[in-house]
Amino acid sequence: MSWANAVLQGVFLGGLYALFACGLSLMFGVMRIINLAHGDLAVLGAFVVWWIATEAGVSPWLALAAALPVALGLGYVLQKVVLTRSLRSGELTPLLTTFGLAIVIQNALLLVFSPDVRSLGSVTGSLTTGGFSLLGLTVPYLGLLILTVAIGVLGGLQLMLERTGFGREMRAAAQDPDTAALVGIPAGAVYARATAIAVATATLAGTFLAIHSTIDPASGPTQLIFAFEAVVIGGLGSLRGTLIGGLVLGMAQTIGAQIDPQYSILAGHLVFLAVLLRRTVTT
Amino acid sequence: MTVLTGTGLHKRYGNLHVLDDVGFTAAAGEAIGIVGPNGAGKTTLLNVLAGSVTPDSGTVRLGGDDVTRSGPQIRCRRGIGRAHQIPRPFGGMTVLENVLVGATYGAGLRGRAAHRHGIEVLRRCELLDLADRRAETLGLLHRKRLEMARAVATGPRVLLLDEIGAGLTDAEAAELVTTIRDLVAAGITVVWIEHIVHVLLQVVDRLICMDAGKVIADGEPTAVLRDAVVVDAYLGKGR
Amino acid sequence: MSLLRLESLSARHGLLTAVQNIDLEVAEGETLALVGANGAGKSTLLRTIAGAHPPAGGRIAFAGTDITGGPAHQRVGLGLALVPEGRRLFPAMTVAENLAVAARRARPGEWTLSSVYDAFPALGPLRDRRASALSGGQQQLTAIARALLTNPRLLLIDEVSLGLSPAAVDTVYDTLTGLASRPTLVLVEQDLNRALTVAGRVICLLEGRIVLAAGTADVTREQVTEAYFGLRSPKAGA
Amino acid sequence: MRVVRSDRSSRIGSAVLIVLGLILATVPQFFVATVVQQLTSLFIFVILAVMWNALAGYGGLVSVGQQAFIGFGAYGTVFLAQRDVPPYLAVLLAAVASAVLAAVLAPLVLRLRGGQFAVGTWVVAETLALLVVLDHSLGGGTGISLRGLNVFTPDERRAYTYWLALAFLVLLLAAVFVLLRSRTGAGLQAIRDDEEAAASLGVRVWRMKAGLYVLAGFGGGAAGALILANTLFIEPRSIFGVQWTAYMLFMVLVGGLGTFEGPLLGALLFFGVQYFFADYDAWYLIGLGLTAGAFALFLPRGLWSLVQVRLLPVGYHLRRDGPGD
Amino acid sequence: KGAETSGGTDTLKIGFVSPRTGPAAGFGEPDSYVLELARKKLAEGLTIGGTKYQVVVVDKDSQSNPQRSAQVANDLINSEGVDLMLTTSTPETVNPVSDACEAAGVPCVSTVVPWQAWYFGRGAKPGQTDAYKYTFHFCFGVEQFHSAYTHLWPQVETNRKVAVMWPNDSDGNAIRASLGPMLEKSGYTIVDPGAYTNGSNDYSAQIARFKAEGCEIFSTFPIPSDFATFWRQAAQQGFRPKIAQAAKTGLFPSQVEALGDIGVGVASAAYWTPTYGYTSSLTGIGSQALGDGYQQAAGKQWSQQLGPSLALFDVAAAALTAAANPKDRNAVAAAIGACEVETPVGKLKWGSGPNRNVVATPILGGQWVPGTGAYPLDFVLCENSSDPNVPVAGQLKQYGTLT
Ligand SMILES: Nc1ncnc2c1ncn2[C@@H]1O[C@H](COP(=O)(O)OP(=O)(O)OP(=O)(O)O)[C@@H](O)[C@H]1O
Ligand SMILES: Nc1ncnc2c1ncn2[C@@H]1O[C@H](COP(=O)(O)OP(=O)(O)OP(=O)(O)O)[C@@H](O)[C@H]1O
Ligand SMILES: [Mg+2]
Ligand SMILES: [Mg+2]
Repeated sequence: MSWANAVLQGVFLGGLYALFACGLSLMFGVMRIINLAHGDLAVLGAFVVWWIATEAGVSPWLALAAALPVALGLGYVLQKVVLTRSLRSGELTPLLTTFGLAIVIQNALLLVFSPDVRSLGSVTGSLTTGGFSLLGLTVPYLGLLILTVAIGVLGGLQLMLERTGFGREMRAAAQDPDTAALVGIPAGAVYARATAIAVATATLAGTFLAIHSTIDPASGPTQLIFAFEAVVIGGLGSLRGTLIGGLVLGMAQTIGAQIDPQYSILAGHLVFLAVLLRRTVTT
Repeated sequence: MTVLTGTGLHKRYGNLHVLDDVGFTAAAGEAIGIVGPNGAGKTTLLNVLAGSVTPDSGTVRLGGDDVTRSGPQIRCRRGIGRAHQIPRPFGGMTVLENVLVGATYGAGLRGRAAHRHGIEVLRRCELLDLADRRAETLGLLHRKRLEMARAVATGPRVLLLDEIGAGLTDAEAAELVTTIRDLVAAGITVVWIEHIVHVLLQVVDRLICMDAGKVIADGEPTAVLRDAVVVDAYLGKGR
Repeated sequence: MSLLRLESLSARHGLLTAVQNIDLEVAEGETLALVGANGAGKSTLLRTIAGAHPPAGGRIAFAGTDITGGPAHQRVGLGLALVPEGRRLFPAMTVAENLAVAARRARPGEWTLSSVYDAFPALGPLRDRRASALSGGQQQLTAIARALLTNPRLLLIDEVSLGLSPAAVDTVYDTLTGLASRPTLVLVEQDLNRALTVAGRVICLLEGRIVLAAGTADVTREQVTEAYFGLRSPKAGA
Repeated sequence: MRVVRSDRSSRIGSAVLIVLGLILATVPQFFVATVVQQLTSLFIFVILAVMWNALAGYGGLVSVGQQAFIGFGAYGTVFLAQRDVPPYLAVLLAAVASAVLAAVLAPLVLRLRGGQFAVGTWVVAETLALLVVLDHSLGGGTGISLRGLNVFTPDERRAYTYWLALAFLVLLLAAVFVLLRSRTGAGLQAIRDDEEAAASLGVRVWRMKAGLYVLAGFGGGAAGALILANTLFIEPRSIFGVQWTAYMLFMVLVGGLGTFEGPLLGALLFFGVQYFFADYDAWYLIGLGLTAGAFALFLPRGLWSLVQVRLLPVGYHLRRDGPGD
Repeated sequence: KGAETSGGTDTLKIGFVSPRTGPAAGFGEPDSYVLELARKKLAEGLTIGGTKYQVVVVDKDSQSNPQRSAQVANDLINSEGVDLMLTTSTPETVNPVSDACEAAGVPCVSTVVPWQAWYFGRGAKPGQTDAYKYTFHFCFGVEQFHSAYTHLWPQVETNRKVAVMWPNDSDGNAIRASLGPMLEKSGYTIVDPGAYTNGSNDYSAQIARFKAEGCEIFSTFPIPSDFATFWRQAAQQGFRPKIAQAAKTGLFPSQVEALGDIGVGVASAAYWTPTYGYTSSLTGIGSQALGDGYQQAAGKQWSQQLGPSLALFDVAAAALTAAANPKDRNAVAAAIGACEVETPVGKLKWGSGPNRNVVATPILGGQWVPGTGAYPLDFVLCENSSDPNVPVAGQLKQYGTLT
């Protein structure tokens, strides 16, 4: 029973990882930007949501609804002003830019919001702390919600990338922005929209993280490696893969923890390495 | 004496049979042309001979040794030089450095000997003026020349060339013909894929025509070109 | 009225001036062949016209509007398309997707996805193959088809027949010239015979300048060949 | 006509560097403790930058996991010191052990490409960190101090650590220099630019990448062991922390990726910024981030691209001796 | 050489290292206020053996990172030539600074690291009582936790089965090694699923175990984000102990506030509160005034860090004054070893503690309850076993009965 429970909780955890990895996957898999600031953007988004919720005294969901357009705008501007330029000068330059961005965000948050920890879970009530039981297993409302949102967001974006003209343009611009322009695609605008989406999903993930756990200005980097693992397990450029990658990672961690709590994160890493090695042998 | 042979070569990509029981032999000092419609499998054959693609079945022999399982770097050091159809220069290095990679690793030359050889190759391939240019700044045709120069610099016994003459003006093509004739005269076996048949004919003494993964004709060039099947599959109407 | 008009257009790569003070007019409906030796500046000129390379000086007017500073994607909207040197397909996308991307922002016109497959039957079976897996000639065909799909008024093609088998070259030229409402064409083509038959006018570039511009009826092969090397610098002969 | 590899400025450059090295060796005799200690930290940064540049700039191996070797070198030193190996010998052996670790890891990670390699190496580093955390004889998650060095007086300890750092630095710089000047340098750059094409020119791709990875492992291990000797306390989360990669990235890209001199400059700048501005707490870090961004945007080829001379004779040019040639 | 420093003859320099940025920044937050108080007082100078010395305090940020801590410590030692080092908060900052001082022969006083993690974590062997010559520490240790817990927990009726979540980090390891056995000796049953790694995101395995064992007491030493994750999952999966005893998380009000309703009633322990009846001997500020002053100046609720941070300066002033020559490092080190001084956290006296280098200070059990004043939560002390001078303000209530 507890093994079944470990798997189930792993699936829910995987939903959170997948959601976290979504924006990263979009930028890393599609635009080849290794965004070291992804975790910090998520935390920044969560802080914005927290701030709106406390200042205006509204529910976090309303605050999230208000913050998402801000995140979209931020992503758009970020791409237009900063990333586009740095993309022009080689694939490593965005790494430096986003590294810079990461420490700027962390420390600006520290200055503005102090090092105190915050959480949105305190105001979402029984959603965060409740659950129902099913076949003797506990299904947490929050886990279920996160998983549903993750499937919706990643699945929706995957469909968008595959099936819609905009998605194709995004992939085309990502592969070769100069040539994309030659077939009429305003590559800059397409990139900016992609980053906008990435930052918005990061905000979503950050908000769920703040409900699931707590956030403080330094908590961005801690989740970053899990997100990268999810992206790579799932295969670059595929959001469906990222979703699966997140679930695999989540389950690996909970099953590892079932063996011994110390092996939780380690098990995730080992599964990641195993997947990676198998993959390169076969292709 | 044969230097390079491929027997019973097969290569599939999914349902696509790209090489379908292809046999190939090249004698020492021979100049062989390969033609065939787009997608016939010419480049794939070259890839299999050079080692960058492993065939699903069949064997490749170089000077009598089975090299089917050896990687391109081993084959290169054992005498196969290869120019890619879509040039792959080392963009961050200068033209000279590109060629020196071939001279030092492929031909195994060191120090001044390598430098002398590199300069000689650049001169032959008309790239001396561009020796200190970063390769990524070259135009397409210079890239093609560089592709050939690097292959020549490895001091090959067999030189595999893939469409290095396309896009040349008549005069440039004539220079290229001279260069390749010199190589053949120096005893190098040349295998050359080219769609500009009249240029090809100035050099080769054997012509192979491929279509849909099969060799459909192989022999004396003019005879091959007169072959009705070849005319139909390759040259099209009006020829 | 001319469709394209260049006024002392220049373009540079770093310190090297690859295109120098080009003045040129291309009339609607005409076919112009652009020839010149290796490194003469042909590709740079086409890329500059298409907006893929910034001009260093001069003006570009297309269909009466000045497009000198405008971005490339806007020019596509105005009806200017380029088949770039090296094909530049989107490697991770299938042939169908490569074409669909171009079709999405296409101007209205006779080229549609289905008419392209009709014109280039060789592409049909390749529909679902990733561009990176195509042979050289297949890539070239796809690139030309992709540019046609934007329904350009002016189509610039760099190295038309590069990598194409003789039969495929025929198909391409038949398609390009056989249409009722065919686009104005500027072609880089080294096969002089072909160039002189297809084009109405030939322009020869040497070190970034026009050294010969004439109607194809008025020049011989020999005259053009001479022009390639007209002022060839002494060092190059070394 | 001939190929030349050095012109006058680069000869002067090498000479200056050699003289500088000799002068630096005498520093502990003449300067106060703070200079010695600071220079030691600087040397460690330079080692890190040079090694990362060798990997990424010349070999195209963008590793986000070099901290695996930093941590391994540091913990290796602790491990050996616990077994009564003299501490400075332990530093040396730990560096060698890191090279061995790299050789063991090479067959695993070098099959990965691009982004997968980057994330894969990072995960390897995290995995090592977790394994150390599990080992209580190494202090587990608590961290551990290197106490063996307390047998030396502070001045001796500083001087020995300094000389060791300098020796490692000179050794590694020389190794990279020789590597780049030999045909290996060209081979590595070829691999960086196009692995398949390099293979088709006879470059032994795998062997060269592995060799480079082992060298970088050795350098990382040396740096880690020196960090421990310099700071005396380590703890897995920070010694295996990804921030080291961020620092290396900063130094190398700000200095100039793929140049011999750039990383030296980058390390100097990074060190200087830290030295002068670190007291501004959060503002310092914001400044650091902005500097990184500004370089990426406005000087993407790094500081060294501003300097046109070639300081050190790596790379080739063609010299035309006379018009008649 | 070695005993004399290079600083000006009549100026004493004190170095102060604490985490102001990075993950442990919460600990360092009140330091700027404390530094201001100390500097204001020290500006008057110290008169030692008839000579008046100027005193300068140089503070540095450790960025919560050991390598950075060591570096700033070495800077302070070598370039600033500090005569005495003070450092506080978490082993990542304190241990490397102490090591640097020990190696360089600079006296150092530190706090806010459980003393076992400081003393043994740096390599002292069990049984050794004078492991260090220059570095000194005052802080609670495992015994104080034991005392606090065994006096606090009986206040609520339970089955004495303790579920523990102790991470694999410096605190967790120190606690696991000694607190577990001590609690068992006192009649508690410990249910320990094993150490976990900080930053884990799922605790279902542990929760299932605790539920199966029917634990009614829960003891943990997590970082705040892990506690929030755990505690919410525990609520989701129906693990509701009667006592929830958190340490490390729960030191600062924001960490408990972040939990929302499920944070109310969490028991914690304090090494200082404004109700401590002690006065800072250097500044003459009492605990209540210290807390109030901070609340006014910073506009936020008091934090436990205020006490020990200010105490460092009390020790510094006392030791320097007691030293025959404050510029002689050996003399200062000796003076600390013999020091006796009143600080906000209590009267400290070296030499009587567990070993030569350490003074064990009290930590008192208490509970976070709904706030009555300006802040959402108040901390109420419920036991004072290790320092009976501090008044007790209430009784521990069963978790879940306060909301
Ligand atoms: N990796 C691959 N996956 C799937 N199909 C492939 C792959 N590589 C090549 N092909 C297909 O194999 C066939 C042969 O390709 P090849 O490159 O050998 O042709 P080619 O004869 O050189 O043609 P061209 O004259 O156009 O260069 C083509 O139809 C091509 O699309
Ligand atoms: N990115 C670049 N950086 C520097 N120089 C360049 C760059 N691209 C082209 N050049 C140089 O500019 C000149 C013109 O090049 P361009 O490619 O326009 O000529 P081309 O006539 O198209 O030549 P080709 O026949 O090789 O296609 C050449 O000398 C070329 O080497
Ligand atoms: Mg081909
Ligand atoms: Mg061109």
